[in-house]
Amino acid sequence: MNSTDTPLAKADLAALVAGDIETGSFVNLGIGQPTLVADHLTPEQHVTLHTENGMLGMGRAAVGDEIDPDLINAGKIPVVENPGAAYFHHADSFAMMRGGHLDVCVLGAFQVSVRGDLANWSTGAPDAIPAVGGAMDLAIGARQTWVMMTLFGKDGTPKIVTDLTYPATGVTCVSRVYTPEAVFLVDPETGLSVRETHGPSIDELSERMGLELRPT
Amino acid sequence: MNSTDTPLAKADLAALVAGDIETGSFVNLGIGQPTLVADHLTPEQHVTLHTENGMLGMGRAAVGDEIDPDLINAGKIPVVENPGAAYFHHADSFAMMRGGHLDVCVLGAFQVSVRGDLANWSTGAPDAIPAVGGAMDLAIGARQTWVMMTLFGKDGTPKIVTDLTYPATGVTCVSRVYTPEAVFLVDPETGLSVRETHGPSIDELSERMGLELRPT
Amino acid sequence: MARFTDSAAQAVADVKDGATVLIGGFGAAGQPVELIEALLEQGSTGLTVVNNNAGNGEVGLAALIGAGRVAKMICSFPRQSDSQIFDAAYRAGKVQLELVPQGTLAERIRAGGAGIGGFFTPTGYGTPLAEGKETRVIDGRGQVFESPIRADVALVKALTADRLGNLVYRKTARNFGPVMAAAAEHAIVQVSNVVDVGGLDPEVIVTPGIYVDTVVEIPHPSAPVSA
Amino acid sequence: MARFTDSAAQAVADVKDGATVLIGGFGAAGQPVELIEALLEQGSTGLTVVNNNAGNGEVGLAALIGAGRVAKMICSFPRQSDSQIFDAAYRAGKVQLELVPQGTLAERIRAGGAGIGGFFTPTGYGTPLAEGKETRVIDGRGQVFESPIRADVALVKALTADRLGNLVYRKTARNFGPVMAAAAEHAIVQVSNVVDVGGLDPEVIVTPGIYVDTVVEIPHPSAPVSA
Repeated sequence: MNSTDTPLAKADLAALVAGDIETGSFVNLGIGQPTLVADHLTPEQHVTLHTENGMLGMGRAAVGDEIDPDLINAGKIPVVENPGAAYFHHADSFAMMRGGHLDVCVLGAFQVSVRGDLANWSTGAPDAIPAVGGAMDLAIGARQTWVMMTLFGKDGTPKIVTDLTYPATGVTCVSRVYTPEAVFLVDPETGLSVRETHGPSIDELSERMGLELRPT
Repeated sequence: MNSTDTPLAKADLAALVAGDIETGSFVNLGIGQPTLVADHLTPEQHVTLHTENGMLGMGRAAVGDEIDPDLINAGKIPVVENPGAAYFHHADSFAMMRGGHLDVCVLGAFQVSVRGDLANWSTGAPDAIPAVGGAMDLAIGARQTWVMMTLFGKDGTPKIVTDLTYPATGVTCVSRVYTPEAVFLVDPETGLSVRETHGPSIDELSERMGLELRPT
Repeated sequence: MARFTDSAAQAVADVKDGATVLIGGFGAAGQPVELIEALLEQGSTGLTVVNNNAGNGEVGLAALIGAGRVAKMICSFPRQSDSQIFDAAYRAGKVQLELVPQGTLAERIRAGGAGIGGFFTPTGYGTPLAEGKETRVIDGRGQVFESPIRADVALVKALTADRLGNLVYRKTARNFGPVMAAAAEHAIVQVSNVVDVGGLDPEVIVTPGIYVDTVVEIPHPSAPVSA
Repeated sequence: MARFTDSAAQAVADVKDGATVLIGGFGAAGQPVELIEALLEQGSTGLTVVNNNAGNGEVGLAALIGAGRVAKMICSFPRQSDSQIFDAAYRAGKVQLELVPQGTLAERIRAGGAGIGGFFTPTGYGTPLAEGKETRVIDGRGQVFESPIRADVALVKALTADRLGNLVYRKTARNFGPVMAAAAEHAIVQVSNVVDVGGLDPEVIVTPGIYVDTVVEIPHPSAPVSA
C-alpha cells in the first residue's frame, strides 16, 4: 500500500489521479477540483479529454487572443482545441457518455456511499433552486466514475457514508474515491476498501469515519 | 372533378402525382412505379428528393462515367447528386423520416384499406422468406403517404378493400391512392372518397370494387 | 423550404402566446442573441421555454423571464451566479420549472425530432428526478422512461446557411442547435453568412435544410451573454 | 485508442465463436469487402450477423452464410434476386432470421451505442412484426417497444481515418457505419487512406476516434458485391 505521512495537497492529489489514468484513455473531468487533473496528464499518456458540450480533444484553458466565445468547456471556460479534436452536437455528446465509451469520469462530490452511490448535485436545502446540469449523466455514463473530494466536511463530518443523506446523483456508480487522506476503491461485490493512506492509518480513518475499513 | 375518358397510362399517372406535389416539398419516392414520378417534377417545383440510405438532394439515375458505387439510392441504383445535397447516416435518415419531416412519400402497394391501412411488403405466402426493408418506416413516416398502384390485380380483384387480406405495412397511414382509373382520398374521419376518375364512372367503379363510393 | 430574411423581428413575428420555444446555446456559445431579443420585442406570452439554463444577467432569456413572458422553463441548470431574475420569478411562483438532466434533455429533444415515442435511460435512476416516472430494470440496469420534447418554434444560431437552408455550425457553438432545429414545427436560425446553393460540401452539412424554416442573416452577431 | 494495421486478417483475428457482428454497407456502398473476406478466412462460427441484407451472390456475407458460420441474421431485407445462399440456409433451418424494419434496425443500433435501454417507435405498429412485442398508445399513436442492439464487433468501411481513428465517409457509403462503430465493443474499420493527426477538420469528422478500435488501411478496396 502506497503511503505518505501527511494528507496530500490538492495538486498532489490531482497528480495521483492523473497518474492512475491509463495510456490512451478518453476522460471527462467534472467542474471544480477534477479540472486540476488535466495539469498533471503527460503527453505520453495520450489522454483525450471530452467536454459534454460537444467536443473530444479539448485542450488547456485559452489565454489572450486564443479566447473564442464559440470554444468553451462544460464549465463555460474558454479552452483551446487539440490536434485531432472533433465536434458533435449535444445529443451525440451525451450518447457518447451514456453509451459507456468514456473510460473515466472524474467528479467532485458531497457524499459517496459505501456502495458507490453518489451525491453531488443538491444539498437538499428546502429553499434551494434545484440545478442538475450533466451531473446525473456523467455519474452513470463512463466505464469508471472516480470521485475527488475532501474526506471530511468543514465540520469534520465524514463524506463517505453508509447511506446518502443528500439527494442521489446516481446509484452504485462510483468505483474510486480520491481524498487527501486516502484512496478508496468501491467494488460492486465486496464493497469499500482502502487502497492507500496519506497521514492517518486505516484504524484512525475507521474511527473518524465511523466505518469498518479494510485494505484492498 | 377532373376526368378523362380512358384510364391513365403509367407516365400520365406519374405526371398527375408529380403535379400534385407542392412547391418546395421534400419527397421520398418508393421503389418501383413511384420512381417514375421524378421524371415529371419540374425545376420550378423545387422538390428535394430523399433517399433513406442517407441523402437529401438525390438527382436522376447516373449514366456512363457518372456511375459511382458510393452514390446509390434505396433501390441500389446509381444516381447523381444535386447541388445543395446533404449526406447523413442511416439512423439520422430514418429519424428524418419517422419524425414527420418529409412532406410526401409515394409508395407502391398490394392493397390499401378504406381506412388507409397499407399492405405492400408481403403477400403472406407461407413459403416466402419475409423481407421488409424500409417499407414500414416509410409508410408511417411522412406527413402524407400516397400510394400509386393498379386498381385491380391481374385477376380483376380490387386492391382497395374493406379490410386488408395481406399482412399490414402500416395502419391508417395512406391519405391518397393514385390508380389509372381514379384518384382516391382517404380522410381519417370521413373515410374513402373519389377525387377524379379516368374512364369508368364512380358508379361503375363502385360496382367493380364492391364498395360504396362517393365523390370528394 | 427555408425562407430568408434579414429581419429578426420578421422571423419571430408568428410566435403565438403559449408556444413552446426551444432556445439553443450552451453558455455564450450558440446563443441566438438577436432572435431572443426579437422575441422579447415581439410580445408573445405564456411561453414554455426549453434551454440548458434559465437566463443569466439582465438580458436575453433573463429579460424574457423578467418581463413575465415565460410560464415554464424546461432546463438542466437554472441556478447560476447571475440567474437572479429566474430565481426571483421562481420563488415568487411566477414561473414553473421542469428540471431535466442535461443528457436526458438533449435526448428528449432528439427523440422529438426523430419521431420516437419515448425511451428508457439509466440517467437519473434512483434519484429524486426519477420520482413519479416509470422505471424498469433492463439488462440488470435501472432505467427511467423519458418522453420526447417537441416544440412550436426553435431559435438556433449557426455559422453558415446555403440558400436551401443547409447549415454548418462553429466549434462548441453547435451544441443543442441540430436537435432543436429538428424538434420544432418552425425552426428559425440566425447565421453569420448565407452562401449560394452548392457553397457547402454535402459531406459536412450538419443540419439539412429540411429542418430549417426561416433563416436570418446577421453578419455580426452581438457578443453573447457570457454564461 | 485506435490500433493501426495493414492486415485485414490481423484486424479480425480476435473475433470469437458466437460473437455478434455488425456489418456495415447498404448494397455495394460502404460494404467492408476485405474485412468480410478476412472474417471468412478467420474461421469463427456460430455468429449473429447484423446487416441490412443477408448476403447476395456467392461471396462476402453470402459466402459466410454458405460456409455455415452464421447462426442468426438480424436484417431488414434478406430476400433479393440473388440471395440464394441465405434462402437455402434459411429454408434448411440452418440460420435463424430476425426481421427488423430498416429504420428500426438503424435506431436499435443507435440506441445500443447511445446507452438507451429501449424506445417506442410507431414503425411496425399493427403489423405482424409487432406481434409479441410490447405496444403502447402515446399521444394517440400506436407504438412498439424496441430494444437496443449491441455487438462484440463491427466491420465498417470509411473513406479516411486520421491517426486517432477519427473517420470521414463518402456519399451514401456512410449509411450504417457511424451507428455500427458506436454500438460495438470492438469497431474494426477499413479505410482507403490514413492521414496524420490534424489532417481532418474537427468540424467534419463523422465518427470520432473514441468509437474506433482497429483501422486497416486498404488503399484500393475491391469492387464490392453489387447489391
